[in-house]
Amino acid sequence: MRINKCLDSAARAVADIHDGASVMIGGFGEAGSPIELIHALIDQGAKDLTVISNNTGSGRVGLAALIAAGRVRKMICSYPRSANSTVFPELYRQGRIELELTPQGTLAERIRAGGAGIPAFYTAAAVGTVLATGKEVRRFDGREFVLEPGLRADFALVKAQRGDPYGNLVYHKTARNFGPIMCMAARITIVQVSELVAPGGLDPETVITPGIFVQRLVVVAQPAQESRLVKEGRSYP
Amino acid sequence: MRINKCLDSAARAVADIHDGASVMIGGFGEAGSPIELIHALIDQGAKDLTVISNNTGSGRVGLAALIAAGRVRKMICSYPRSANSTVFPELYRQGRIELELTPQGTLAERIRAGGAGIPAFYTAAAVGTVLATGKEVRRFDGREFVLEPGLRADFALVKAQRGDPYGNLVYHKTARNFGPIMCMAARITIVQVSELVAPGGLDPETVITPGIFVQRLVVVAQPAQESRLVKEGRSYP
Amino acid sequence: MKTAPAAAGWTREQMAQRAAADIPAGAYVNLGIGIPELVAQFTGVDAGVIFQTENGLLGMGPAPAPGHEDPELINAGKKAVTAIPGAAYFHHADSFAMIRGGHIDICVLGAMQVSAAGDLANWSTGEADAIPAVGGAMDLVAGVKRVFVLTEHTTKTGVPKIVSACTYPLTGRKVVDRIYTNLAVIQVTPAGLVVRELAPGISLEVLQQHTGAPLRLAATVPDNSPGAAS
Amino acid sequence: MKTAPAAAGWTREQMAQRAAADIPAGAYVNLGIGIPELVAQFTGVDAGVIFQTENGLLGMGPAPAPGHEDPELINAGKKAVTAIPGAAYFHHADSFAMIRGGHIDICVLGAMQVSAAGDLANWSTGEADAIPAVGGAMDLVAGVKRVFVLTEHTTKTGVPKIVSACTYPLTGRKVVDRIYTNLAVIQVTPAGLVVRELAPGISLEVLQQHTGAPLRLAATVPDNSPGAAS
Repeated sequence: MRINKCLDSAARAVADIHDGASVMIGGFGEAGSPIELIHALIDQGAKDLTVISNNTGSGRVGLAALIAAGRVRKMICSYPRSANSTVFPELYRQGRIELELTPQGTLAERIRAGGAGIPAFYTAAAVGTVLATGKEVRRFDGREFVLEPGLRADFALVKAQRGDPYGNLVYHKTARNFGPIMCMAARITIVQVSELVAPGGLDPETVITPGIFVQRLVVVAQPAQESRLVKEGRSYP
Repeated sequence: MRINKCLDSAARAVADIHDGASVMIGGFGEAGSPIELIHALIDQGAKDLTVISNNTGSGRVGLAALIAAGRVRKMICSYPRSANSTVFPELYRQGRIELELTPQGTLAERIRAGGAGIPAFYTAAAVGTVLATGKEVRRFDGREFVLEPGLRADFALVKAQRGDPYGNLVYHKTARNFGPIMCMAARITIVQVSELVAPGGLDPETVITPGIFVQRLVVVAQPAQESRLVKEGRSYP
Repeated sequence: MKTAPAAAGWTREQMAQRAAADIPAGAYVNLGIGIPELVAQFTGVDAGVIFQTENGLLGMGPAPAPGHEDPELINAGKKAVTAIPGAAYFHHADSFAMIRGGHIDICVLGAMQVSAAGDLANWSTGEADAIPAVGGAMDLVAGVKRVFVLTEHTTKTGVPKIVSACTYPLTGRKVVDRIYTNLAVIQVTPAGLVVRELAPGISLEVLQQHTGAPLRLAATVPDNSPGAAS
Repeated sequence: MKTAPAAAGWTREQMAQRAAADIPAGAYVNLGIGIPELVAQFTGVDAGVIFQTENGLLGMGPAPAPGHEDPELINAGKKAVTAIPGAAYFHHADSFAMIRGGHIDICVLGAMQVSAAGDLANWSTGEADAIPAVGGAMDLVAGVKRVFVLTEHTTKTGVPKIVSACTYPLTGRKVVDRIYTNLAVIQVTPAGLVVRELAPGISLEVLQQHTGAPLRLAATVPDNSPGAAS
């Protein structure tokens, strides 16, 4: 009867992601990108997705493959182009994918606010730029700020280093990035970990994501490295 | 030339706290209360302080002693009464100290917002209650929220478990409470640690407060336990 | 059948047990100070329930053995507690992100008054010389998915705590889902208060006499009368 | 003295070194992608300077030795880096709390255009088929205490990057403090652009020819002429 959030496959973990769902996908470039969960989502077939992720992937694997498969209706991100990123730019120029561009810190804070029950907050980022177009501007202490809404999603796909059956997580170096806040902001958070430990196997002082923010856990012991797959010219499926 | 934020005494660390300063003081009850820094502040003599702290101390030591010494003009807190708390209630009934009562989660988020450069945010806490009186109420997705301002301070006094010369900190169990966010929200953050380690002595994956948020560090190897002092009937000075 | 202030019903432990029985496996639960703390005796990690305390701990365990208290491992009532294997510590803003963000499934709180609409008053008498102290109550009722109130049915002097409209300052409007008292289990519904269960020996009439708002009986109510098979 | 597109001045390394010299001990610094990355070669932890990278690391060290790269220890430009002893990792919201909250002392950024008022454009050409990508630039210029721009003085085709008013979409208004180019060090002041230093062999006249906004010389400017004692 104890809580155990582990599932035996990525396929089962993503089985109920529905057409039209909003999906947060962790990672900054390849660091922290849950590539096996993304591939399971490609296999699963859900379409018309709104994907919230800092980048748009590279090559034709992982997030780029999901976009290439035509499953993503809209991207909410801060940096949709990078080295080896061709899939998104092509579809975008063809008008086949929508883009909501958000400054990176605003994106992170919107996700954190969504997870923290804050419907909106003010930030100075983007004031006086085209990215503030149409947004409420308000003055505090003589300085201008824009109102930004919190961001939630139906699902989050996140990669972590180690987890326990309650969903407690620790991450690896700069692969932490958007993981902890996306875990907070989704209705169903699905995490792939390289290693599973028993409850008590993580020092409670060092847990980065408390288990309450995680609904499903899958072990992927040897996650693929996106940049290596890209180098090898691989594509998924 | 490397950064070293350590000072050799609590007295030196608090020397420039000026009359009229706003001071955040960490702790939830006695857990995390920086009692030696507070006593150094009593010795130092600054008055007309605005103190931001969840409680108002107990007995006649620590925060309660600072209040008893007549140095605090105003308290911003969520829970100004507790077991063995008599100093604040007496002064409050006599009209000799001001109180800004804030729900605990709103207090925490206001401090975090202050530290994160967010001038204001919306929360549902206190909607429809007297604590929302005079506050802007706004509807998002059909639900009412109140606007709350971020909170910053001139100084923060915080207790942590271990630190390094760069100011990186880890805490002890539930003594963490307001420490990490107060470190972020003050112009000058002063921390007492039980133990000092060399740079690299803390695992970078487990640092709770990155050193950038800390300006001064003092080692207090054996901090006093407030409840024991209260039990012994001690008062400061 | 008794009618007057002497109506006894369930003990505090039985009240807590009754509330615990309604907490499903998988739930994350925050327990208020007082009678709600007793709930932890009747459910917990083995039943798939994890307790959060808003001062920064998910996976709160029972009180430590005497002599093993750590003054820096406490609950929101500032009492010494323990941490279960699989616990996590975090700071106050993260803790209330959990609460405000709707991640806690149930909180069990004490009450000074609950109204028929589910308004809760549990933080201040509003008297001029009272020291107002709200703590995390307003954040909890605004953020937690379901709010259970666990309280004696009346004050010590027999004044109803369940009322048509609260006279004390509110903690939150329309926030209470269910009320567990020594006399009954009552559901707050859009159509008013519905009695789901009566303590042994307590009739609806007696309950109504001790209640300041109209009650009606649910379609099915378990038979808790003293003579019923248990 | 040369006048035309051939004005050379400082090398990229010298530009970075010149900017590094203005970073005081105790500073927390964020370095943008491109020439700004070179600044780390001329200052660092031994000079009391700590680098932050917005993807979640305070205490960024130099690139690892070949073969020791960790694809999950990277900087904002997605290049492999190392962490110094005394580093700390954190998530993106905490990282931008650091940036937005005014805790970073200096950021050094590249530029497409800088205006006389200190407006910066460094994220988009605004062309119809360009893929707009802003990253953390808008958060950095809004939150960091002082913004240094480190850039070639003109585009490859000799078009001035320092202009009266930016024609590209802005990253932020009135955000730049100082501009380090291959030709000069220029301070943005309320009264316009003030030249604090000229690269060897560059006169104010030549500099002005390559600049799209009026310049004036600071009261004291170090003598960097080729013949001067060094």
